[in-house]
Amino acid sequence: MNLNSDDTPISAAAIPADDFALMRTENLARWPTGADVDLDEAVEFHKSLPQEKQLGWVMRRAAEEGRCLTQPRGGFGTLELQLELMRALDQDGMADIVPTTTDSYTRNEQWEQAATGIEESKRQGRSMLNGFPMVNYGPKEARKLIEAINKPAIVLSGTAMPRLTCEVGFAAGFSGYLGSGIAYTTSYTKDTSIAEGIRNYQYLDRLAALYQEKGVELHRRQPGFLTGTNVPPCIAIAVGVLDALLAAGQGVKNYGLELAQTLHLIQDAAAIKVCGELAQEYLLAAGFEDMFTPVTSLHWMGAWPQDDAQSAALVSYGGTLAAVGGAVSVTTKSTHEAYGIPTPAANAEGLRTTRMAVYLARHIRLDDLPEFKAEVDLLRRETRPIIDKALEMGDGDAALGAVRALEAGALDIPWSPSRFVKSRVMPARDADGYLRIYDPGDMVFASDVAEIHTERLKKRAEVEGVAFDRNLAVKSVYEISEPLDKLLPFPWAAE
Amino acid sequence: MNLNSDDTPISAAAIPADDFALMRTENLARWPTGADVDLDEAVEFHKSLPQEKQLGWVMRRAAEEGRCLTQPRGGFGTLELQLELMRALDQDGMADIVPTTTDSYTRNEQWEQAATGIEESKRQGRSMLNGFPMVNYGPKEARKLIEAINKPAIVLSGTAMPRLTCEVGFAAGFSGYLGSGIAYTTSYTKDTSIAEGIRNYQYLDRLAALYQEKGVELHRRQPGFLTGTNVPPCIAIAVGVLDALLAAGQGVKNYGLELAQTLHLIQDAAAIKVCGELAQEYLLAAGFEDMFTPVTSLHWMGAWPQDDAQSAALVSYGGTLAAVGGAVSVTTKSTHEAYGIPTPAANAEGLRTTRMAVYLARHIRLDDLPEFKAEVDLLRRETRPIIDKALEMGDGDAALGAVRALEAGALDIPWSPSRFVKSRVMPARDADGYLRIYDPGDMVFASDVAEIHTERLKKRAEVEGVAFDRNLAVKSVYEISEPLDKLLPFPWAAE
Amino acid sequence: MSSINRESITLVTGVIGADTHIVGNRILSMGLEEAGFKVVTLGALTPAAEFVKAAIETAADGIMVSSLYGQGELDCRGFRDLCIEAGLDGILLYIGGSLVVGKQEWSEVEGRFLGMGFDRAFANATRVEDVVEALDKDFAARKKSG
Amino acid sequence: MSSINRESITLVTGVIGADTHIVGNRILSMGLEEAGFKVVTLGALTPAAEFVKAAIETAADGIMVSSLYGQGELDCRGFRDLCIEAGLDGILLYIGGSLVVGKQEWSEVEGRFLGMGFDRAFANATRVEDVVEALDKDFAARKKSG
Ligand code: B12
Ligand code: B12
Repeated sequence: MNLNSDDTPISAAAIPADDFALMRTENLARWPTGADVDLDEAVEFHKSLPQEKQLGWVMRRAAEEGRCLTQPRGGFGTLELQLELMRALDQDGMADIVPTTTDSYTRNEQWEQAATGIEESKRQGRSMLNGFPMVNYGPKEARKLIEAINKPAIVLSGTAMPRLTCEVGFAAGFSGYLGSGIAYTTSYTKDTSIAEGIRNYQYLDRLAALYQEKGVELHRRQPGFLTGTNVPPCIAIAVGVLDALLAAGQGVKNYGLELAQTLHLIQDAAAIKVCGELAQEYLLAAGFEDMFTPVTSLHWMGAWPQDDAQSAALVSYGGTLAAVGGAVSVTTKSTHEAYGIPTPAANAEGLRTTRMAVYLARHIRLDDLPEFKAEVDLLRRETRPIIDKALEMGDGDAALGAVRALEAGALDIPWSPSRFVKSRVMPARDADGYLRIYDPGDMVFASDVAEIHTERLKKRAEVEGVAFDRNLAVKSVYEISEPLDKLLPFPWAAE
Repeated sequence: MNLNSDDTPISAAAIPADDFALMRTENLARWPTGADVDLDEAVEFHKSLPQEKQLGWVMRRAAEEGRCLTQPRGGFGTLELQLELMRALDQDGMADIVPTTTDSYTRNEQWEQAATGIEESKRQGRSMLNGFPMVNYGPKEARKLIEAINKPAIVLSGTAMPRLTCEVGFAAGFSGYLGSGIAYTTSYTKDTSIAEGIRNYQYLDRLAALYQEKGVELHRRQPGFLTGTNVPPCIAIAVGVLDALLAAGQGVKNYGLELAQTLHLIQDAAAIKVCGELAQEYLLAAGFEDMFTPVTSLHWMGAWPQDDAQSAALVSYGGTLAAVGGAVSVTTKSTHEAYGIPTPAANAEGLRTTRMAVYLARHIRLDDLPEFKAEVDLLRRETRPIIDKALEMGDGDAALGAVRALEAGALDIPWSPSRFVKSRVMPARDADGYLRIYDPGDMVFASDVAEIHTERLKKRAEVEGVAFDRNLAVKSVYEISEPLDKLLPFPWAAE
Repeated sequence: MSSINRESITLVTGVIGADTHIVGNRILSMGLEEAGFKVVTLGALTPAAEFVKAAIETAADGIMVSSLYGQGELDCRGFRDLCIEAGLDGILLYIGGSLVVGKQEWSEVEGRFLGMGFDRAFANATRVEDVVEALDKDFAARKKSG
Repeated sequence: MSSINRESITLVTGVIGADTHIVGNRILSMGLEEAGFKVVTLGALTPAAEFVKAAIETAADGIMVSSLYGQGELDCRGFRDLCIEAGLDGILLYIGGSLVVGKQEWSEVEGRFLGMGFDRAFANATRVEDVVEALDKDFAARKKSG
């Protein structure tokens, strides 16, 4: 893979067609099922699908009609189990978008081990893998998944190495693909350089653009949740915009942006609005005039409570937040989240609870609320400088800028496992339930903006009678997972 | 019971002490356990309870501290089952207020039949009554319920005939009592005259005032849900204010007002605000300067969906609505609502889901939202004329006014079983999810106000492409109970 | 369906016992009337005996009993016997609503009420269209057999 | 507790296998440091062999293994043997996190990991205080016995 080793200087420019053809040949040769990828046949297949099974079309229609679609996560280790799961999510869960999550071996391109996992799963009659080994099954087998459902399907594969999986997924007929160079590399890897992660996703984006050139509009999506742990909206949006610029650079036209919920009704609505706005602002400024960037809201990505009843409120509120915020889709969890991968039934229930919550709140908008407007304003003032700084550090190139900004900590991700991220920034929840930044690390905020964060968090420390220190951040990691008698005890209990 | 027969002219004036003493003697003689009611002993018992087990104190503190307390409903047919239930609600459900719902025989003063129900329940080992037969057990046995829990307890008894049950309940140590003359008579009876119902609750209020005179502040509460079926906030509030005036007339100082949720975030918040406001406005105007009137929000009181997952969203959203609206407490339901009386476990889960939802939304207020302000304004303009008209028809007397206004239909209740209520008013949900009035019957609204209702509902008919007729009201009764594939189908399903 | 004349059929509706849940019963009554049946509405809180009395007075062809509050099982015991005693031998008896206390298996609940002599029992998500369909079927069958 | 000197104790922390869940492990590391222990942090995605290597290099007294992603059961097999082979015979081994795939009975899960040679296993709601308490107890016991 000499065309994209760490020696090649990184840039946001499109991979030239010839180079890409070469890269594809090399890539597809890495595992036998690569030989089954036939781009032209796949293009025909995608074109033969009814529109409502094409996620690119579905996302555009949802945005036009003001819908909030539902989508779960889900993957099991064998085709049979995965078929059953996807049918359950489609029918019992009424998912508007049906997922296939890949297993961790596939994510790490350990296909030999995935093969063992399939065998073990078949032998034991239960899934021994935490997802579907897409590459091992190859495009022909995986296409059965597409044929089994009446909705569009998306590949979910948290990895910095999506190259072969995306070839197989698209060839199978998946019309959506989640993942991006900056977000996934900073949250799923330790030793992978940001540049390498970006390159891998440039491959994926370039492939999506190739389908686009051939008349198939696939939906690409950026996983805004990053480490899932109290990521302040300004950081999530900044990364989302940079990842979007990278995808645009490869020719992608239909690019979703995800945002993990902070669980604050106003902050989440503000984040959804500003995310869509700034994505368009920076894309336009970079000359990308026709990129469609719908925003998806994600159910709470931090630690969940052990109590199913408590978790039900998080599931339901997750629908409320997405609907009120005007997200085009919501990605759901279940009451089993604290324990482990949900059963198909629990997963479907999470979808239905969310769907009902969306129904109930579908008319509510906060746009004219002064507190909302203030938060929107603050968020814009937080986010633009982060993006501007990164672009500046990259001499206008988003890829180079992202690498350098992360290295310097000018762009930082809380709780990241990556060696290439400073991860000094420390978020915490303030007294009004907003996610704020306790310690910006090396990120630079305007002094009045920084002042707001500090003041709000000091207020919390004061209200709770605790020290204004790092423990605020640690407590905020635990908070939502705490049992109710700690969160909201009977206020006047006898001693 | 000559002192309070239908011949006595009805009035909102306080029952004179002597008359009341006589009435009490007659009343207590109606069933053997009446002899066990010892007011002075009961007063001492209430005084001996820690403050946090006295609902009058707890409601005041909650209002001061801006809390939203949780309270379920619940009653089983034997003391043993009821003890177990209340402990579960207190401990597993973390209820801040623990209920005892009475059974329907008790509500109808059919104590012989209740006795059979107890026997049958014991024999079958499951509750054959839909609540706890408070009068049959009497104050001594019922006190065991108070001793079993660490929270204040409230009697819930949907009836127009609370006289003996309230004597027993207060004597047992219950510090809260739900029910009122107008609300319950119009929603729970067919042949009971409004005057008779009012008189019965004047007895109850007078009894509460007697405790107050002796230094025990009990919490009385008005059941604002009425028929529970799409009651527009203006009607619920008008009845609440009239009932509050009646209670104030007897000397009650601590009087809660309930409001059933419309399930519209903005309309419910507006209703909670206007309810508290108008109650104080009319009480002050009538010279009652120190009545405490906290507002309680009730989980959806209309028909529930059959699907537990869908119901979970109603439970959770019910907590959200109460918290955002600033209610002092929320009365909860469970995912079993469509099926029947919930098990203690399901009831406790409903409480916990609600509590978590309250926690998540505790910081959100909509007061500055223009749409909220407009709804508050509209609601005031709807409600004041209803109350003014009733008071006018009663020559300034709330009791007389209520009777006459209901008779004339100037005050009307949708879906009422009562012969004494016109029940011609027909509410329906508009295109934005607000509960509006399709047919006002004989109620008179200002023409601009009426115009708004009609216009909004016409808009819905237009949007849905259906006729602007009574079916809008019928559909609105079913709506929330409909399965999801009807409420929110995948929008672009294949034909 | 074509074979029966709904206008010639009188149905008595009401909510049995101490039950105030009138909403579903009223919607049912409205719907049956709209479908063309003659409907005699007794409303909420109707004792069993009143159903029978009204049925005799109006020469009714069927009685539509609603019960929602969970105590219907007690209220409905002996209902068929009351009808027979009053000479209403062949009268069609339907029951619908939330028939028992709590969440129970529907097939069992249904069996219990059929055992009490009801011709059909309906769970609480029942829509009026389905009731009309069942009535048409049952009256058509009676016409043939009778 | 008073009998042990936390500053003299070195603990190696890390997340085993292909697991990126670093949050709990980092909070744990921060908390152990604050409590006074010497902590060597290996971070996420750490192969079993690296734990052992680091423990040798730093003459560690204990290894604190985190596993969240459900495949810990596979990753941890033979961990104690690796330690013994490397001459770390008596080293204290703790494991914590979401140790298995899905919702399983904790006592069974715990048994499985103790069976693999871990001295203690901790479920995912564990707070740092409780870990510190257990460490103090275990090291105090070792001091006495050793
Ligand atoms: C609204 C409501 C009320 C209102 C009733 C207002 C009124 N006057 O009508 C109020 C708030 C006053 C109320 C009071 C009570 N309620 Co209530 N109520 C409900 C609720 C939420 C909806 C009922 C409703 O209106 N549904 C909408 C209509 C359109 O549907 P429907 O009634 O089922 O009718 C349809 C079908 O069933 C069918 N149908 C009905 N009757 C018949 C008859 C025939 C022959 C046929 C063929 C079909 C048929 O057609 C109808 C139209 O489609 C239900 C729970 C639920 N379902 O969500 C509880 C529920 C029925 N109530 C219940 C209880 C216990 C009570 C109380 C005892 C509560 C209390 N503890 O205070 C009191 C009863 C007092 C009394 N003496 O009756 C329980 C019954 C428990 C059980 N069966 O195990 C329920 C199930 C709630 C619960 N889970 O606890 N209630
Ligand atoms: C945040 C999170 C993520 C973040 C992680 C960010 C990061 N880099 O750290 C992101 C979004 C990236 C992520 C990814 C994935 N996740 Co994840 N994630 C979570 C989540 C929601 C919270 C975990 C957390 O941070 N908790 C908070 C910390 C403070 O608690 P903790 O980790 O439990 O640690 C405490 C204790 O356990 C204890 N402890 C921890 N380690 C040790 C060690 C010792 C020795 C001791 C004594 C104590 C101890 O002390 C800590 C501090 O109190 C959990 C579910 C949940 N719990 O709610 C799922 C969860 C752990 N994830 C899961 C899965 C499956 C994955 C993915 C495979 C998902 C996917 N399908 O894409 C990937 C994993 C990729 C990989 N290769 O690892 C599953 C695991 C399934 C299982 N065990 O059956 C869970 C349970 C969710 C679920 N229900 O499916 N995840």
